[in-house]
Amino acid sequence: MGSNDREFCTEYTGFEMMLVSACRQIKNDDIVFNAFHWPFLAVHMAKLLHCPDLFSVLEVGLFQDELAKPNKMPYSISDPVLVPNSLFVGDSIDALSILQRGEITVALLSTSMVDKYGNCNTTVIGPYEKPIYRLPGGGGATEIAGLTKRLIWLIDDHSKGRLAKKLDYITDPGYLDGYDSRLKAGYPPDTGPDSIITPFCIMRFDTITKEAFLEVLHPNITIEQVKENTGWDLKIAEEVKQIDPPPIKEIEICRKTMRDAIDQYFVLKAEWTTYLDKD
Amino acid sequence: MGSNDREFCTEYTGFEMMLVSACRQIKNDDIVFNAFHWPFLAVHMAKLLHCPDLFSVLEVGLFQDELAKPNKMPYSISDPVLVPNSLFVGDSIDALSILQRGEITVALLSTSMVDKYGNCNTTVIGPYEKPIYRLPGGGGATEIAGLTKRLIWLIDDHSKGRLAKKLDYITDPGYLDGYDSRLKAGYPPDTGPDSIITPFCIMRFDTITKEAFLEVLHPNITIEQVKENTGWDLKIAEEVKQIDPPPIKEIEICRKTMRDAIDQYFVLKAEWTTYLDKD
Amino acid sequence: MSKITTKIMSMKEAIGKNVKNGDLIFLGGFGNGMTFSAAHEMIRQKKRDLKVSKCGGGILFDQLIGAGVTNHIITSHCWNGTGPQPAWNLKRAMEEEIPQKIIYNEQSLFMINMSFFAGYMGIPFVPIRSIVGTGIFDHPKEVGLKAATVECPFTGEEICVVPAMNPDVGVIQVQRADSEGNAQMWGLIGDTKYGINACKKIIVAAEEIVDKKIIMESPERTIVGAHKVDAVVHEPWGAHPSSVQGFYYTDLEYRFNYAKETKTIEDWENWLEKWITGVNDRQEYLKVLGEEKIKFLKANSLIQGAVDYGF
Amino acid sequence: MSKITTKIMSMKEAIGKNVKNGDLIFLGGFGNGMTFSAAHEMIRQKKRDLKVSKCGGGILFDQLIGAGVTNHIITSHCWNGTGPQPAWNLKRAMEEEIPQKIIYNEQSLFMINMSFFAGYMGIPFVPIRSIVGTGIFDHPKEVGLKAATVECPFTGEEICVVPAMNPDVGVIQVQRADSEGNAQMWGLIGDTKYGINACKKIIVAAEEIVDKKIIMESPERTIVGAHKVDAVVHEPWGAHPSSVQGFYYTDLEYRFNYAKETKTIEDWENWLEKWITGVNDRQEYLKVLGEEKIKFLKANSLIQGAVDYGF
Repeated sequence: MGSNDREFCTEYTGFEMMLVSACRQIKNDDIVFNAFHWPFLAVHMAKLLHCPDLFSVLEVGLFQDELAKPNKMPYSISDPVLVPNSLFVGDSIDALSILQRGEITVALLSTSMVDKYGNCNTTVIGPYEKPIYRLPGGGGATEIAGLTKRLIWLIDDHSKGRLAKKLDYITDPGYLDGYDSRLKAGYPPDTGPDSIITPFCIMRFDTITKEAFLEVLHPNITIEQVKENTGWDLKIAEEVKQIDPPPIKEIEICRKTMRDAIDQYFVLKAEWTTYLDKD
Repeated sequence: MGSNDREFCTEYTGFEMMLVSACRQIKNDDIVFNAFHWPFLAVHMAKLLHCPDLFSVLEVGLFQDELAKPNKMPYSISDPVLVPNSLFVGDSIDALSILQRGEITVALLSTSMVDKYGNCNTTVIGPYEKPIYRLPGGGGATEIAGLTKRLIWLIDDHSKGRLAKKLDYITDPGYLDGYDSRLKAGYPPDTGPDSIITPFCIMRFDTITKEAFLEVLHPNITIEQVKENTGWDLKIAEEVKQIDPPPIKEIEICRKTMRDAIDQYFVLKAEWTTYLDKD
Repeated sequence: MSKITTKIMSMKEAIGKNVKNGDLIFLGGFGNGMTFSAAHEMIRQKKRDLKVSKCGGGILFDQLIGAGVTNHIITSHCWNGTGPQPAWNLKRAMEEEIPQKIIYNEQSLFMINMSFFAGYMGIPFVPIRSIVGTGIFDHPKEVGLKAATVECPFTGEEICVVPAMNPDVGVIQVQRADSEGNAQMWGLIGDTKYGINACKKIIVAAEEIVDKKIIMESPERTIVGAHKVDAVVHEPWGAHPSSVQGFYYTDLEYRFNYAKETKTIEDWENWLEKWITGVNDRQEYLKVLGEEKIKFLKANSLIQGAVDYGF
Repeated sequence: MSKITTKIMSMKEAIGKNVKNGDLIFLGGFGNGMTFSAAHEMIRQKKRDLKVSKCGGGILFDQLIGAGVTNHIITSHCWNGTGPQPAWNLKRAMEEEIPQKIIYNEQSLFMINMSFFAGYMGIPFVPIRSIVGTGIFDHPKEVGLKAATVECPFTGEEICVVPAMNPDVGVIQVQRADSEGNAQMWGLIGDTKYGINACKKIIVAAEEIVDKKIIMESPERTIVGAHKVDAVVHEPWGAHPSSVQGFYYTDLEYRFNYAKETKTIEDWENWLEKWITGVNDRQEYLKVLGEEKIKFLKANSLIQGAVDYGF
């Protein structure tokens, strides 16, 4: 690896830091369920950085263990570019069976709103039948959340609206009401949310109460900042770890990935792409 | 068609007559579930005689609507010759789903023992755990019997042992205990045995009691002969029809089919093949 | 329907003959082979009160909703997949009842797939290990029991089960079919095989009509058999702006612009006129799309996958 | 098992490492791709008390029974498919407890397929519409609850359900695999895809070991993925006397003779010595079979089924 492995990047956006933190959670021997939308970027980065053989499964019904060639960011889980670059192409039930058999070790999901037990809402704000805002719905995220061993939530905006005290609807199951309520609902015992990653931090879940707590601060972020922008009274780890700024190498790959995504019509907010054109 | 359509054959075996009667039950617009072992022959004959477009489904997971080319008798349901001659090749669940969705209009099955309600035993004589004779078991016949609209049993030897008063085991469901017992067991209402065809005759089932009765006598067979060789007190239709000897054309196709089967190691008893080498 | 009668007809005829107001419709394709041409014909024929089921809705549902064709959607996701950006007609219908109040029968992806699978298998339900504890399990109440739990007689565990779905009419857009309706699809199929076989009536739209011999060259690619098919439509580019493997790529620009061009009702009405009600059929639609875009989207050929079928 | 470690090994090693006495085994292949080579190796290694599951048993089961390897078979049919003629070792075991008493857990074809499917799906049971009222529903009693009925919460009907099966070890004989275990099979698959994926450990025997690029040329033909595979055996002709599409045809003469040559215990013991215990591996078996027969059985090539995967 080049010298920039150890050189830290000083200018980067929170969105970039979120992606970097996210991609680090993936290991080369993971079997990852790869999902639209930011997870695509994080998994792509992981493949380029430290997981060249990553085995990934997509809900449309395929699996692969290397980057799509031509090295193009698929615009979605159903991009035809994926087909001649996969080891298996079947149907959605094939993909979901891998999940339901308990073979998926890790998945990342980007979501609209998460609560302290790692439940998510991508369906509706307000009553289901008469919404204030209608959202897209869960797709396969419900199953991915229900059946993955290590589930990682990505929230691209750390705010009280997104890390919410109460959800109007649960689209994707986290630990439901905490403690053993997820287990009692019949979800496999070795599954559930592992962390929530935002531009500010990484939260993990208490092994008993199943409540999220702050574990890792991203560079230059304070505990106060996190607490103020979280919709519930966030618990804090005894020793919160503050990580270093990302190495240049990681940020370079991150920006390359973001550019590839923009080419495929991914919509990235202006404040996330501040440094993209400067490289 | 040639002149031999109207010329009757005078010398033929009971096995041949059974096959001829069986193949006549199949119509060109039927969707037939084609099964090993004598049904293969009857369906093959039907395709050659009057069902050129017959749509047939095999339990290994394929369907086709014409004769396999090269025009070879498949030695079994899993003959690889079938694959490049089929319109669909999938798996057993695909085939069985067609059956379970209620799309199969007719099926023929050869069996070891049938009772008066059209139940069959191909499993065991004597107790299940400690048999006097162990038989092969049902394979897909259980489902074919359970889910086909018109089910036709073929018994190659009309005797009290084969048309039995009581079965030690039901492998394939007919009308169970008669009347509405099949319906009560949950089988679809429009399904069930249509007939039993033997070298001697065709039996059909009473619409109320669901008991088999003699309806059609094969040429030169008497009611007494049938009754004496049936294991239960066989009921007789008010007007039993005695059919003509088969046209030469049908017997020719039948013998060609039998020869093709022998080439593929089908085991035909000597008394069935008496006239085979004379043609 | 007998396989002897000719089934080849126009999309206009296929939709006209087979789709009745109030029917439960299945539309095939998960990102690929989406049945846009069929959906547009339903809009032109002013079909009403359709219940429409499809694993992922996207802008196809958005158009059916905006045009007032459907008042009940059954899906796991409905948004503009490109971006993603909102599906504005869906939002207007749900938030403001424009053009009408609709029921969004929200499913999870696995749930809807297994419902089609149960329909495919001819069984009343199938167990799944997800959705308990989520809103999907029982909202909206208007549609009755969406899922339930039963006690497994073998393990004693309480497990979620989802009911079979058997739509009245299904439509798929495939690479090729023969004139009797044996239809082949390859690439990303999603829920299409199980969904279409669960349907009572079936319309096959194909990029190419081929001889039966071609079907028999790789019989594993057949997803529905002639014995079930009611209409066969030769409809090249029928899935635009989605993709068909080996034929054309997704029109990302068009889909991206769709979100911008349908944000207000006025915008949507213009869009509807331009692309759907203002054209008579797919041929005219393609003229609006233009030769340059068609050339741009056309797939580069990559012919492979032959194996030895010898015996 | 990690996909990095090399998995290529001999059949001797694969069976030795992965099959324990008492295991529940799945053997793939419905007429085609039957795992004879693997079964013969289990016999040579004197495995005992195996429970063996397979949709149709045939002479493969007959050999495992005769050699005393299995005392419990789970299948829908066990006879010599050619003819058909009896499977004599099965008859001796059932009727005379020679070489030992065995349990024949009789299934219907749909039942065993759906049991594997439930195992594949990771669910505890699946409904089926057959077997109620037959002996299959509850015999033999020794194995406990074989099937049950539950009330459908949606329709109210009472429907039969069959339990999931998840064998300890599965073996398949396929056309080709890569060295990591991505395995492809085409032609008649029967229950193989669902059965093998339901297994906890997996041995893939392949006619050819190919580069991963070949796998990716027609990814729909993959039936099991490397992430689940424990051993990959390069085993040409491993399915003889059954067929492998594109490689060799069924040896009908051999199977026909098998029934004649195994009718008595003495005959069977001679047969066992000649074809199984008297040879060390598949290579030596093929020498006994002889070049002439091999030439006769070799498939005529019929390469087809390429389609356009372009985008």
